[in-house]
Amino acid sequence: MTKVAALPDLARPGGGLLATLFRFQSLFGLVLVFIAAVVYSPSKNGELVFLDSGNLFNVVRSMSEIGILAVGMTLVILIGGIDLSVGSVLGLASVGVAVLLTENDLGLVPAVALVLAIGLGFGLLQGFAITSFGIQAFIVTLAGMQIARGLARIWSGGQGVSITYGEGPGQAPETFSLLGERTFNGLVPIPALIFLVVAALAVVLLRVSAFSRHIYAIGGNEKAARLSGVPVKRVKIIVFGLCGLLAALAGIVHAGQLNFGGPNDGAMYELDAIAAVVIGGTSLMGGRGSVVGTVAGALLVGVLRNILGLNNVDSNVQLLVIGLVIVLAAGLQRLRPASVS
Amino acid sequence: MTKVAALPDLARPGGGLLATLFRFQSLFGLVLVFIAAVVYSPSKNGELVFLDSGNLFNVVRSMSEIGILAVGMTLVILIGGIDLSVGSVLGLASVGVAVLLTENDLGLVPAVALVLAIGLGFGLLQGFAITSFGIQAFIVTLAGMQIARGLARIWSGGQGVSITYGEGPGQAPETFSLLGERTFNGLVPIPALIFLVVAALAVVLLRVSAFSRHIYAIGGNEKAARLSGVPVKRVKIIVFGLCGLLAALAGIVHAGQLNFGGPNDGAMYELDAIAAVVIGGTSLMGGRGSVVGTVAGALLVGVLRNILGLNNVDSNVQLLVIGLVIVLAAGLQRLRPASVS
Amino acid sequence: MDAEPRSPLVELAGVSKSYGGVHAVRDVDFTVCAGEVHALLGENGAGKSTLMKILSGEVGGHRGEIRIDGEPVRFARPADAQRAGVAMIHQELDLVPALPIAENVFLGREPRTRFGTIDRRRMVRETARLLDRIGVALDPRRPVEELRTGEQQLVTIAKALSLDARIIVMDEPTSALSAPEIDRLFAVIAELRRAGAGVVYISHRMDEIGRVADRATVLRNGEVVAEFDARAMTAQQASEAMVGRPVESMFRTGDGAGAGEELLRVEDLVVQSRRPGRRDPAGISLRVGRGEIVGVAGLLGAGRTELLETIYGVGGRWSGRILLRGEEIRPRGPRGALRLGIAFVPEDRRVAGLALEHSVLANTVLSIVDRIARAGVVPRRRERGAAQEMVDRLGVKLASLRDPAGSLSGGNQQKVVLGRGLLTEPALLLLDEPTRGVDVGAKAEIYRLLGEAASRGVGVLLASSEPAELIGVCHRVVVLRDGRSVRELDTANTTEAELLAFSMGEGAVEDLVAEGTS
Amino acid sequence: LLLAACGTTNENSGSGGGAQGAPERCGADGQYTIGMSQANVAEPYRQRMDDDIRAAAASVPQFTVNFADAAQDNSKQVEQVDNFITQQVDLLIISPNEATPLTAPVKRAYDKGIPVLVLDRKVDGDAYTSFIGADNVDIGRQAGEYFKTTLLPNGGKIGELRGLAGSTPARERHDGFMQGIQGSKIEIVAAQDGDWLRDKGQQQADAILKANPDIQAIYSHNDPMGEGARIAATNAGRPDLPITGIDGLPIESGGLKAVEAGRLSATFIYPTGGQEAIAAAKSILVDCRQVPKTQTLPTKLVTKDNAAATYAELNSGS
Ligand SMILES: Nc1ncnc2c1ncn2[C@@H]1O[C@H](COP(=O)(O)OP(=O)(O)OP(=O)(O)O)[C@@H](O)[C@H]1O
Ligand SMILES: Nc1ncnc2c1ncn2[C@@H]1O[C@H](COP(=O)(O)OP(=O)(O)OP(=O)(O)O)[C@@H](O)[C@H]1O
Ligand SMILES: [Mg+2]
Ligand SMILES: [Mg+2]
Repeated sequence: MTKVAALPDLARPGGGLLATLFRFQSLFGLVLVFIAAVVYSPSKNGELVFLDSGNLFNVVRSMSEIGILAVGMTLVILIGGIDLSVGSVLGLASVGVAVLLTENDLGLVPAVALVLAIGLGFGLLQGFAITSFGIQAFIVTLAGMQIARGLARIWSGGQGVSITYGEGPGQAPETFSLLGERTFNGLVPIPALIFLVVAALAVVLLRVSAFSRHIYAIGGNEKAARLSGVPVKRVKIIVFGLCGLLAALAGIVHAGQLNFGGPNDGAMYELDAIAAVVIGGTSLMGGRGSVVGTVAGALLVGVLRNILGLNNVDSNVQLLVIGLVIVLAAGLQRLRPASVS
Repeated sequence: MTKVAALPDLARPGGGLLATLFRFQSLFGLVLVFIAAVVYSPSKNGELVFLDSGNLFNVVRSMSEIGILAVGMTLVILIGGIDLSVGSVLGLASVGVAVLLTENDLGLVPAVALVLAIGLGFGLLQGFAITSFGIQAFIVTLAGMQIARGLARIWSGGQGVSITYGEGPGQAPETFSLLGERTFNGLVPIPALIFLVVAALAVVLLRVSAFSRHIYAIGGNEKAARLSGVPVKRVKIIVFGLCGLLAALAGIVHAGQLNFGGPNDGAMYELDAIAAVVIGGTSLMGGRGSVVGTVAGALLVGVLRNILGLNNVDSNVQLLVIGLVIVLAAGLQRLRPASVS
Repeated sequence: MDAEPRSPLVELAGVSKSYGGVHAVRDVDFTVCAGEVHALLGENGAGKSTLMKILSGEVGGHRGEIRIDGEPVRFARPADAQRAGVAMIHQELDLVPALPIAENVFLGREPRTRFGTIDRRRMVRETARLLDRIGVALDPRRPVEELRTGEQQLVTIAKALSLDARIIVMDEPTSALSAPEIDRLFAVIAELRRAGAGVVYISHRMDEIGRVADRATVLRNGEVVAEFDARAMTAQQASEAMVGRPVESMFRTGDGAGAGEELLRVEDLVVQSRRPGRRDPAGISLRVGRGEIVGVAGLLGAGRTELLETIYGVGGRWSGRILLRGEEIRPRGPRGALRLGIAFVPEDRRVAGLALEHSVLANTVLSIVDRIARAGVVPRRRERGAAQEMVDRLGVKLASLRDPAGSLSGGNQQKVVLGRGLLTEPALLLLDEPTRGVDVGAKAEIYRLLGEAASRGVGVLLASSEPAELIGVCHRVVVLRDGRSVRELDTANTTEAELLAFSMGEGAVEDLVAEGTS
Repeated sequence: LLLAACGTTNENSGSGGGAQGAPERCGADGQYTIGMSQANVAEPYRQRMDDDIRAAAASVPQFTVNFADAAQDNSKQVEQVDNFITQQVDLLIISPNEATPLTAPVKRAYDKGIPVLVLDRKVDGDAYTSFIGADNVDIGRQAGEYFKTTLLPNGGKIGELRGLAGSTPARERHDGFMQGIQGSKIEIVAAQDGDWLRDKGQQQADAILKANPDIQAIYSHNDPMGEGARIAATNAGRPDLPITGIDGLPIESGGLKAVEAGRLSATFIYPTGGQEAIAAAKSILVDCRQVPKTQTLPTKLVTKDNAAATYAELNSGS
């Protein structure tokens, strides 16, 4: 007991090194995959291509959109929900910001704010439908996925919207193109930075806020939460709102990276995001999980894709490998010392 | 009370007509959508196009693959699981049967049997991974979805496999092309027939078998079911196996209708199948639902798509309408007299 | 005790509530005064919980008036009631499994730091204080899911206390507790009463009522049928009011012939505990004969549940020998156990016993559907017949076999789980707290059924926290302490006090002996 | 009144005979409903095809065009053709998702006397009125020749960004390219599937460039993936890496603009055939004339020199 008390945040009673390790199994998995990537990295001029800092940041950048989605998805899954609409909302937001910046000639701040508000609103609306009519999140957001996609296509007129930069009418402010750039000596891609900042905020939110306790409680035992005076409906609606907001943010990042608003973009991203969350050790039943795990889960998938790509592995074989690794990662999670069944 | 007892299978205590109606809310929804379809049907030569018998059977045919998938999905969802791999398995099976019949010149029976066995095996394997390693079904089948897709592409050599009929080498037996035909005076499409037979079998299975009692019990309270002597693992594995088997059957039907094995076919079908199940009133939490509801749910979506198509509604608007109707249908389901919370 | 009951704190006037056609509560008047413990009695399904859920804002849509301090109130949600000073300890332990004890206790009312973040340290400190007050040594940071039922019950009590409420409703707070914890709880209740709080106390343990309550109100079918001075009331009176007819002796009336040939023998069974810090026990040895009812006594966490689970093949790792009819067995899961003729009624019926949304029918026949099936097809008539017969035999109160199990009262739910076990026609019946939350009438009914089963040659192993039950029902009682069998007692010449003393430890026995001789 | 619709081309000797695929009515004073079944409007190229048809049809007052989208689903497209048959459209235009699966329903329509114009991807057999489309193998070959003669006359290592695995154009554009570079010293050292998508193209190009920093050009199966590759190349410090695409859509976000802006070195027009389809429909329905069985549309190499002019030209018509 006393020993346990000395390690309040890492170990659980009954734990020890092994438990700690499994508690953060996705980090562990990430390390494993990372090591494998180093081992199998092709080398150029005697240097491991994988470990090249440019490449490492590419990995983070390539997962930044999925990562941002996955952070929001973590919250939703923690309350025992799911959000299938995030991919489509990403597409909608990318179209939105592109259209607003170019065709409507809005300034950067109003355009971004408006698009974020749309994402937030879309999420809140979904949350409202879920809580007020008691419809399952899977269904509401499945419908939301179609609706957001339809809206994106209607808004864009079907074709993608190119973003060109400049001062003239129909041109977006140069600042927006920063999303495609790198900072700190051209090393760190801005989207990667945004992802990490979002993740860090979420980690802090989930550690210190009362709101986070309510999130975990709802996922763990909704009835108990309600009886304890947790405003269950409100928390749920807000969580779906946050998820929509983050999806919109991801869409903005997407548009900024590609200089393009794609109405059909983001398809299947929801599944990647969910995979990252689950690999990260968050239970789909709600009530257990962490953003740290999610970030590790997203990076794990990113590293995996990267190393397979670097080795020029056939895309079909890539599908197989990634599928198997997802199962392994999830299986690893189950190896942790048996808890009460 | 006595009245309730007289309607043991239809009504719940406290119910009556209203409860019965809501118990079969998807049938009710189907009737509503059907009436709407009649009202909004365009007419040709003074006849309602929608009610044309050819058109009605088209609706059933067009939903037959989704319907077959949805029947298997109903079982999986009843045990509280989910199977995201069915669409890919459909694609894999369609490729499989096409390759076996043409390139490998297998006979009809061995080819079909082998493909069904592959589907069954794939499902069993997923069920095994889920039960033995305790990984969530969502994750295992998400991986399964990727793996089956990869296998389909590898097996097909990277592109669709056309099926031509005849006696020669590389040609499939004519019988297989029956899947694209209609019977009973050229009225009833064979795939529709297969779908309805599969559904009928499933309805009977879920009504009378001890196995079905186990399925419902697992979905209702897995721990209680285990303690009551239900062979939980075995039932689960079999259910996933059946779902894979039905996905393979749907793939065979798919290939037969199109004379084509498409490695990319079936994408997103899993979501359509899940939507049909949920619209049909089966709870994603498991333990509650019926195949009758699922069939009605599938037909509801089919009718909706058909009438939107007949009215030449813009495809983007179709997305919106179908999304909203899914939510409405699911919402309707919640209006039923409150049950135990 | 000190003051006389003072002014009414809470008044319920003409409160009614019905579910569909069922009148759960009908025109009830009920008052609680400051500094008073008011017991609420009644059979399972009498409406006790419903009435109190109305008071605590959990159940709405009722008729009638609630007044607090004379002011009419209407609570839309539990939080409103809490703000008005009403706290409720629920019969079903509504806790969040993954969260630590401290966070469960303060859920919805988390203390904040200056920065608006949650003040974990304070939460842990105050929880520790609360737990200490009710006399449990639990680390407030441990997740609730690691706790056993009894410990969880203590946590819900701590949670209710943390509200500093003026009106505390305790809905069967002791159903999973054993004597020392109950004593502790009663001390806390006494404290509360002294501090001027009003307590509503619901229990099916008649012996507790006289010890703790001032007044007792009896509900039957949702209506108030009697009110007693709790101290003057006899268990017999209360039982009769509850049931509505004279009740004969509670306990088994069978001849008590006792052991036939040996059915079960357990030798040096050591279950590897999943909890650290518990010393490895020397092991459990016991035997059960055909037609014998053997009790398993022990305090919270003594290992009773573990023992039964191990025999049923669902426990953890273990060593030792288990022999059934003289042959060594290694039970592997419920199916194997059932095949051997072992049936098990688990401790927590909501988590491990029932699919609450499913019909009573489905729940009752679950263990035998594959047995009665022909070629995989369940004959409906047979299925219904079996369920109906069992429901009739156990006197389960319901409108139809199609009722969802969750709509039954707690006691009736328990009977359904028991019925499922009995339907398998077991040779050995393992019962873990089978009368937890079961009313006196139904208890008597269950005891009679156990007696009947025993007289048919079934061996029964009954784990219970109620000394009266163990003494009254069993032929012999095995006392467990820290995972060891420390004593075997013949109930014919053992008192409840002795049983308790052995459960608590050697020191306690000596005290008792000393008391007895002095 | 009825015209035989087959046997009019040099490539396919007509065999249908009878009234198959011939319109039941024609003439300038009628009103005609045309059904347009699109494989997947989520692809910019196909969206543009619909738009071209819409624009061209706007100038034919007798025409109403109904659009349907199969969202890349063979079954759904079959269903749509059936719907159009049920609606008894006067003419069917179809851009099939895959050839074989759509062969039967197209034949059903054709046998019912509905003229069928097949765009972009030919169905099997000859139960259709006319095929209008470009040749993906030929485009791939021209791209290959452009690499061989212009971009890398001395040979070199290149990367390839492929379309969706398992799709016909991805294979044809690859096969054609291999024919085009035959005999040169050009070597494809890395090939990845970009699924026709811009973001996927960027990701795959990232990896290709990391693993093979020495590649001298990228051949992309379409323009959007090429655009993605450009971003990757810029990030990798290779802003001048030659990248070619295919499609050359004359829209704001299309390949022509990308070539004009220098993001793509070249692209190859893959004409949608939308205008030509409406012209053919007009011949059949309004003018009661026959149309050739096959109309192969020419491709065109677009480089910085002619990008702007081509853009203007393609957007001037109707
Ligand atoms: N949510 C509900 N839906 C339908 N009926 C209900 C519901 N809750 C309670 N009932 C019914 O109301 C009646 C009173 O139940 P209640 O739980 O109040 O009994 P109780 O006196 O607390 O019994 P126990 O001693 O078993 O806990 C019972 O007949 C029960 O079936
Ligand atoms: N899954 C578990 N996690 C943590 N501790 C456990 C677990 N299972 C058993 N224990 C511990 O093992 C001991 C024996 O528990 P068991 O439940 O068998 O006792 P019991 O006599 O039935 O008590 P109770 O009154 O709580 O039912 C206790 O200390 C208990 O806390
Ligand atoms: Mg109660
Ligand atoms: Mg116990």
